[in-house]
Amino acid sequence: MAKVEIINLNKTYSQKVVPVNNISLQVADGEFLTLLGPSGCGKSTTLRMIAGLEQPTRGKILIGGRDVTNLQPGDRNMAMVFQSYALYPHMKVYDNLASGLKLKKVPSSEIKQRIAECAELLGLEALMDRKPGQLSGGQRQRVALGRALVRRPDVFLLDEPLSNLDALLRERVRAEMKKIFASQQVPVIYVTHDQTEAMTLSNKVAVLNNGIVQQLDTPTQIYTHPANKFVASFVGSPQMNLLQLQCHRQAAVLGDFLMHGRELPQMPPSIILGIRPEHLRLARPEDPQKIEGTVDLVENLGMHNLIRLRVEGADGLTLRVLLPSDQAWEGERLTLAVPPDRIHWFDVHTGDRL
Amino acid sequence: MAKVEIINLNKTYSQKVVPVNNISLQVADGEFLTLLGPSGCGKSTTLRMIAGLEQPTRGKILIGGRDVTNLQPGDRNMAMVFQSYALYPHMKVYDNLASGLKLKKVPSSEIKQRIAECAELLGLEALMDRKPGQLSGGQRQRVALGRALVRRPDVFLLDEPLSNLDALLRERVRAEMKKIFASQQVPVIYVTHDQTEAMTLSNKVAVLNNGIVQQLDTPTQIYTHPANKFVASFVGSPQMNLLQLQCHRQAAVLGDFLMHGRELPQMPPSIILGIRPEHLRLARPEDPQKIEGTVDLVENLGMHNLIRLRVEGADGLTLRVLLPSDQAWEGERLTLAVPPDRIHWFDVHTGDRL
Amino acid sequence: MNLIIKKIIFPLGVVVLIAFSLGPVLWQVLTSVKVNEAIAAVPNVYFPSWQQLTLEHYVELFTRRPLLRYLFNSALVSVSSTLSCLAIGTPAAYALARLRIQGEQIIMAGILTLTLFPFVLIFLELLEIIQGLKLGNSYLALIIPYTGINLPLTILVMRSFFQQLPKELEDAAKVDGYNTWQILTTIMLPMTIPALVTTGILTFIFAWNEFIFALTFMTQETMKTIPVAAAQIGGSSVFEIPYGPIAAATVVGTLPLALLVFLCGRQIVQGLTAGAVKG
Amino acid sequence: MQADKTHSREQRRIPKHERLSECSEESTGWILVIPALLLLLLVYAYPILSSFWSSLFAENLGTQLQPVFSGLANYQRMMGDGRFWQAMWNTTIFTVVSVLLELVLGMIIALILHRCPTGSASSAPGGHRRPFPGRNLVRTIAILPWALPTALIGLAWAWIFNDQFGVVNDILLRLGIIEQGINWLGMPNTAMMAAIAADVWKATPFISILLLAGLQSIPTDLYEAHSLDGATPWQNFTLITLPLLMPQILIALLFRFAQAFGIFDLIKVMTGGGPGGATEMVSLYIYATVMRYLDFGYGAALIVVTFLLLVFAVAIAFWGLSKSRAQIN
Amino acid sequence: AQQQRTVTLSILINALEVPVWQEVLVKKFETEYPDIKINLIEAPNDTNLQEDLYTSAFLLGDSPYDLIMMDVVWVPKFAAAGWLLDLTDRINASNLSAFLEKDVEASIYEGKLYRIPFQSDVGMLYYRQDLLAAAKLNPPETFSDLIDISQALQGNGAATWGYVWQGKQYEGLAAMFTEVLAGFGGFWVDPETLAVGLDKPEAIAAIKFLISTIDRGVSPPGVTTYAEEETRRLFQNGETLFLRNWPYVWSLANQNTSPIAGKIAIKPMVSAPEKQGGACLGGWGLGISKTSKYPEAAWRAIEYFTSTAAQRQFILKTGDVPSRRPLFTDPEIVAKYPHYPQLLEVVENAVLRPQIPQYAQASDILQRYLSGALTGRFDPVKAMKSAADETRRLLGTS
Ligand SMILES: Nc1ncnc2c1ncn2[C@@H]1O[C@H](COP(=O)(O)OP(=O)(O)OP(=O)(O)O)[C@@H](O)[C@H]1O
Ligand SMILES: Nc1ncnc2c1ncn2[C@@H]1O[C@H](COP(=O)(O)OP(=O)(O)OP(=O)(O)O)[C@@H](O)[C@H]1O
Ligand SMILES: [Mg+2]
Ligand SMILES: [Mg+2]
Repeated sequence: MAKVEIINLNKTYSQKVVPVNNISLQVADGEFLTLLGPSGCGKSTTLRMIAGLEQPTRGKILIGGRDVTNLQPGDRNMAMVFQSYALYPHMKVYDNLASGLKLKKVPSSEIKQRIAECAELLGLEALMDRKPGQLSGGQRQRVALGRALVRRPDVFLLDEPLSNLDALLRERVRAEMKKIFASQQVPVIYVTHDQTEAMTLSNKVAVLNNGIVQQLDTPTQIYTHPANKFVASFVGSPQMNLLQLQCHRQAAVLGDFLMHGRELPQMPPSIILGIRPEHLRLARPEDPQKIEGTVDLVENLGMHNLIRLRVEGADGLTLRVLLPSDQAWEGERLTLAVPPDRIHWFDVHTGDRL
Repeated sequence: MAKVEIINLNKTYSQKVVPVNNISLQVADGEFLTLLGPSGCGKSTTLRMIAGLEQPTRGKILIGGRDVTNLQPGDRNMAMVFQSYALYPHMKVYDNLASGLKLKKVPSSEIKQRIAECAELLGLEALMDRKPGQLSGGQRQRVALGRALVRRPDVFLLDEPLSNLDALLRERVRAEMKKIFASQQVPVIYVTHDQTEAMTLSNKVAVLNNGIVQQLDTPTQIYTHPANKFVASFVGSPQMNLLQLQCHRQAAVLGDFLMHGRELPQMPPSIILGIRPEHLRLARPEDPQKIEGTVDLVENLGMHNLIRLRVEGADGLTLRVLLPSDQAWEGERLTLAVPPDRIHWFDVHTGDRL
Repeated sequence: MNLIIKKIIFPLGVVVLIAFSLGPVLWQVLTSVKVNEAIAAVPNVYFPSWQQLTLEHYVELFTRRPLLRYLFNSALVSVSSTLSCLAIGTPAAYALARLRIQGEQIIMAGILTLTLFPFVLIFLELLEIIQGLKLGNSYLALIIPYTGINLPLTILVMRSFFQQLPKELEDAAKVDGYNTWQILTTIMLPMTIPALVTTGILTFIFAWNEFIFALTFMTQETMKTIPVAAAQIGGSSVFEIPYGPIAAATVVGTLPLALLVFLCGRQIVQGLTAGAVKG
Repeated sequence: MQADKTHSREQRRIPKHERLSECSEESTGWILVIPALLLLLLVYAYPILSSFWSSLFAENLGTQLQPVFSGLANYQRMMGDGRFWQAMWNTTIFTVVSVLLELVLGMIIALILHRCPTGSASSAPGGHRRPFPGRNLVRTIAILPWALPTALIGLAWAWIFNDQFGVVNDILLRLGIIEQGINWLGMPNTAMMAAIAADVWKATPFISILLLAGLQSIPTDLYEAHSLDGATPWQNFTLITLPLLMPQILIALLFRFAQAFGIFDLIKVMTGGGPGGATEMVSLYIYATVMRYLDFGYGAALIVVTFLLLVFAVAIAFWGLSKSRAQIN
Repeated sequence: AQQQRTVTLSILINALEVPVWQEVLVKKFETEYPDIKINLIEAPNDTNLQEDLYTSAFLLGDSPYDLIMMDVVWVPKFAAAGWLLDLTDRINASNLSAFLEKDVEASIYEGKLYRIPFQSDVGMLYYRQDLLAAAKLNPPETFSDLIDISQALQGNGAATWGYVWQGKQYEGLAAMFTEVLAGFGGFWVDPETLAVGLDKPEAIAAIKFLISTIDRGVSPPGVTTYAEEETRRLFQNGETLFLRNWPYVWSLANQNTSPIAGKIAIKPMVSAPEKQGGACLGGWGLGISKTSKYPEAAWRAIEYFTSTAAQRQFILKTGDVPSRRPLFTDPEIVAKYPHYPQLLEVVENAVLRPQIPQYAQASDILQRYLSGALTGRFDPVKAMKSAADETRRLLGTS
């Protein structure tokens, strides 16, 4: 019913500043789309155009098939969490949460009840009588989120709603949001920098860069089949190893080792090889493809250690590898397995996946 | 030289609202202290008191041995990143970055150079002539961070400086910050919700709750030896499994299984058992202590799957387990190893580590 | 340095400020309770003896004329013109600050130009309008011109404050479904209360004290306002300027204003937008 | 600014039918603006236009108060009217000096009323931010001069500056600063000084209360950030307060400029324009021309010229205002 | 009488005098003429403001006032503007001759009568009889007498100041100057020929005399800022020998709280030797607005208010100066105000300010230059020359 369609959306501030460049997207009812991309790539701008707060320079926005490009924000019945919160500073937390509902003439008993639920979820019960100025940063963000969640809009737009919350709370809120969205079956467009969030919450992820959609796909697809070098490097933490290598026949030359991956119809003279740190592991005897090297640097990430490996014969080329943290790796010499099915090939010039 | 000492610091807004309650801390030169804690626990308030922006209700602040409790902020020579950025709206990005240096009468050639370096690090080069109102959320945060980094203060205070940046940039900035702080050898106090950040950057972590320091220790210590149930549950993502169990002799009863951990002088009638999801793994034959259960829910976290396991005979008790994502776990029956040295015991009443 | 400011310069400033503002006022108050001989005595009487003190000027003020009526008239005219000025000017200011209106520049230029026109010079023509509309001797005869004269100030001041508010708040309100009018009244205005009160105070004071229009447009005794009534206070002769009674009238006429400022002054506070937006 | 401009140009390029939302925003805008515009037209436009029209006629006692077309004769006469130009000069001096003094004083007073020029660390030991006791009372007192009726306070000032009975002379004599009473209002220069003093006293609160409201709207965290950077109170003032307060400063200046240029009651009561016309202001002269000499045509010409000269000043002010607007946002 | 509609006449009266009017004049009039009601509207104290009120009322056509209470100097302007009803035919010569001649003359513009004098007013010289007597001096007759006596008594400490007069830039300055000018035998504007005498030697002498009073310390420098009240105050405080002022001073100075009660006397203004001292005529009279709906009733009211009986009552109450000559010697009045016969002498010698419609402007010109010359802003000779030129330009005679 309220499917959101964006067709060739463009926003131009000036010739040089084009934060949104010909973006087309679709989000169906009950679908959860995450916008992922580096800071300043146009995520907020896209959201603001969908909400009607910014007039697109070109392009159309349809909701449930209806062209809303020229509709007032208030007539679009969307709920939005602003990146900057935009709380009403003169209203108490309760009134901030209630404002949208009051306007929609929701009966006050229902308002009370919805707010109580939402406050409980966000841990805001004790703060109902405070004004935003008397809240901590994270509390403000929760109010901003709550203001959107209490509504039953046709579309949810969430601009980094959890960035200032602690991991625990974030996890809980994430789970609850998932439930809420599932029950309301409306399109959700979500902006985040947190990839776990992007991966766990969404049905679809759009990776943006410079105002252009780089890839629009399911989270798994994006993780396993990044459409280009940018997506490959951007998604996944720690970052994917991306090495520009010379080719030899059907393999790429990494130091003393030949790397075989998915077979390509035609191997170019040089190629970019990608492999995620977590897909490299200590070699077992049966592994078909291995490399050797010495540990250069170890970083403790808690559960794992991130290890920089200087590959044998590769003249300074290093690989990041994720290994269990129950062992001291410093200075060791390791043999690692490089599963061929985990290798990604990218074009040297276009960066596209091969 | 510029060691920061906080002695019994207290801030009371009203009888009920005591965001900072008797906090004592020390941060030596070159030391990096992270304040970690749930939203609203008093981190920003502590930072603001150290900066002199908020007058403590009680307690003292010493810098390099000198009592600065009543000193004006400007006389403390600290640099701070505000959680709310506090950019000067009427100044261009360049002037925002330069303002602190100009005030300190740094020669303008040096200002230019320092800003150029910092802008490069933060990717702000193209934005120098914009006013803050024309920046995206993450860009604003970078300016706020840059404003602190270009200074050479006696103390750095950073209040969630990276919360609105994407993973890639955050990683890079984190690495650069580490270098900068290492080279300047001054105390750094850092507030973050990102545990990876807390773990990778800091020498010391203070976990706060309700304005009280719960534990002050090295990151590893905090992860491996949480001082109480709160710290255990708060640090580490996904959250540690915390189960209140009956005791039988020297073991706790979890469903059909007896759990042995570190020996305690005296086992109470009931106890809280804690074990991190990442420390549970598929049992190998040689494992001394195992449990069995059925998979109840699977959540894909990218590299891993987070699995909820219904423990055999434990009547609804579940354990969260982190397992590789290369397998479909749905509905399976698993046997897991519970390494005794990974088990934490906590007192049922006080929550303290036993 | 800062401590010096806090401990010395600031209190000193307050004292000087009070002396500066209050000095001549106190002199007026003193004059209003001195007997005529003491008023014109050389050397000046700063600390009058008991014999030199009197309340006769006040008594005279209240007994000889329907002073309360004048106060009522002044209050009615000032309140209505202030309210209508704010009611008309604030929406216009908001529209000029935030809504895209074609020719906004021209309107602003026009308003700025009008601002500069000394209103004393237009009162004959205004009188013509008032007569044409048959408004003479009705409260509207003053309310309309006062409202009009104060509009430019209201519009400019409110506009400048609206422009300083974070735009995201309006965005949030729009998404919540507020219409433009609701945004103005429930979101923007509460945040600009200091500006609103300030303009209100300035407008009110202007209307309360305006003389020429009030003198000309209101000829009936029952319609006169305080300043006009004060101008009618006579001494013992046509030539005598009755300093005592005039001082008394000044005090009585200013007291309600002082009270108003005192009560509304609380609203001129800081940090109404605190916590609204991040960044 | 640069981006802003192109931005709005982009908006214009959108085809008509696609600008629906903008249109409705515009129409709401007009609905909000129109009542104010109508009232302004009623109160200002008719008188001003009628002045332009009348200035082309001779209409005075010589013509039995009937308008007789005279072209630009009134303007010609004005060129040689020494009294008018003298008044213009007086008014300019008066305006410039008093407005500048008022601005400086008003700013200082506003800062005092605002309590803490640095904005930061204003908390008293052991507590939260606390306004200093009686701050509301001080504010009321500070605004009191503006609240006193001009006509009456003009008398009071004339009395205060009286050479025999005046307080000023009395105090100066007692302090031994002067040996003989100064005839303040009796000498051209001192009369102007007295008039300026009275006006400054009277009108400074207008500026200070406007600036106070402006000061209150500056977010405190800017001062916090700045003083952390090591800014002195003075640097706080020049680098944060002044730029952010610019719109209010310009507005206050503009209105005080206009008010001072149109000063009437105070001068009329205090000096009557004397001595020897040394304090005669344009509005006094025009008022006399119209109301007492019944020289309507000529009076209208004077109004028109004064008005045009003022508009010239507005052009500059508007330019400044639009610049300051670009600074914020 | 019941069938007749009652008419209401509005009249603007100085707020100060409204109670007296109500009590002495209106009540009796209304009983005598039950079909006419008088609506007294309070006017502000300041004469200028009253003039402005009339002006704006007339300019808009329907004047809200039926009866117009006019200062002498307004008559030509109001008449020229066509705001007043011609009263010439309503009163015969003999009735008119009972009024002071100068007052009547001042009520005529271009041969037509526009106002009936209600009360007169005239400038005069007050002096301290006691001090002069103590020094065995006669009251001054000439300007130089005035200065000599002053300096003598100032010298022996009997008085701080010799002579105070109104030197502020306002109408009173013009009135006062008219007297000095007359004393030197000069004139301001001749109403017949419109000749201007301000740059004639007599006028120069007059201004130089005034300047000399300040220069020689006879008058305080502050006189250049004084109006009537300031000068009266200085005189009444007992510090001053001579005062130029209007009749109202008499009763105030003779109040029992006054330090100079019973110690003063009046005489016409001094003059140059062989010249006649002049006194400037002020005073008020009643006219009828041209737009009045009830001119007949208004005339009846004027007749009543200016009648001998009504005036007597009014004068006895207020101590104002009558406009009818016989009242100066009326026994009842003289019993209360013994100096009135003396006053008559002053009044008979009164000089008029120019009876020209542009009087207001002419007066402003004179005031400005006089004030400028007195305060040293202009050279006196040049100032008077400029004043004369400007006046001529104003009158179209240059
Ligand atoms: N002005 C105030 N009045 C009352 N309570 C306040 C005020 N300011 C802050 N608080 C409360 O003090 C507590 C601590 O706030 P603080 O900003 O230090 O939290 P924080 O640890 O920084 O949280 P976050 O991670 O959300 O930023 C919060 O519970 C907040 O609600
Ligand atoms: N008013 C403006 N004028 C010019 N450029 C602007 C303006 N507002 C935003 N931009 C630019 O548009 C680009 C996109 O901004 P947007 O806010 O959409 O980024 P974002 O993807 O939300 O980034 P972030 O993750 O940092 O919030 C940015 O590069 C920003 O600098
Ligand atoms: Mg954004
Ligand atoms: Mg915080």
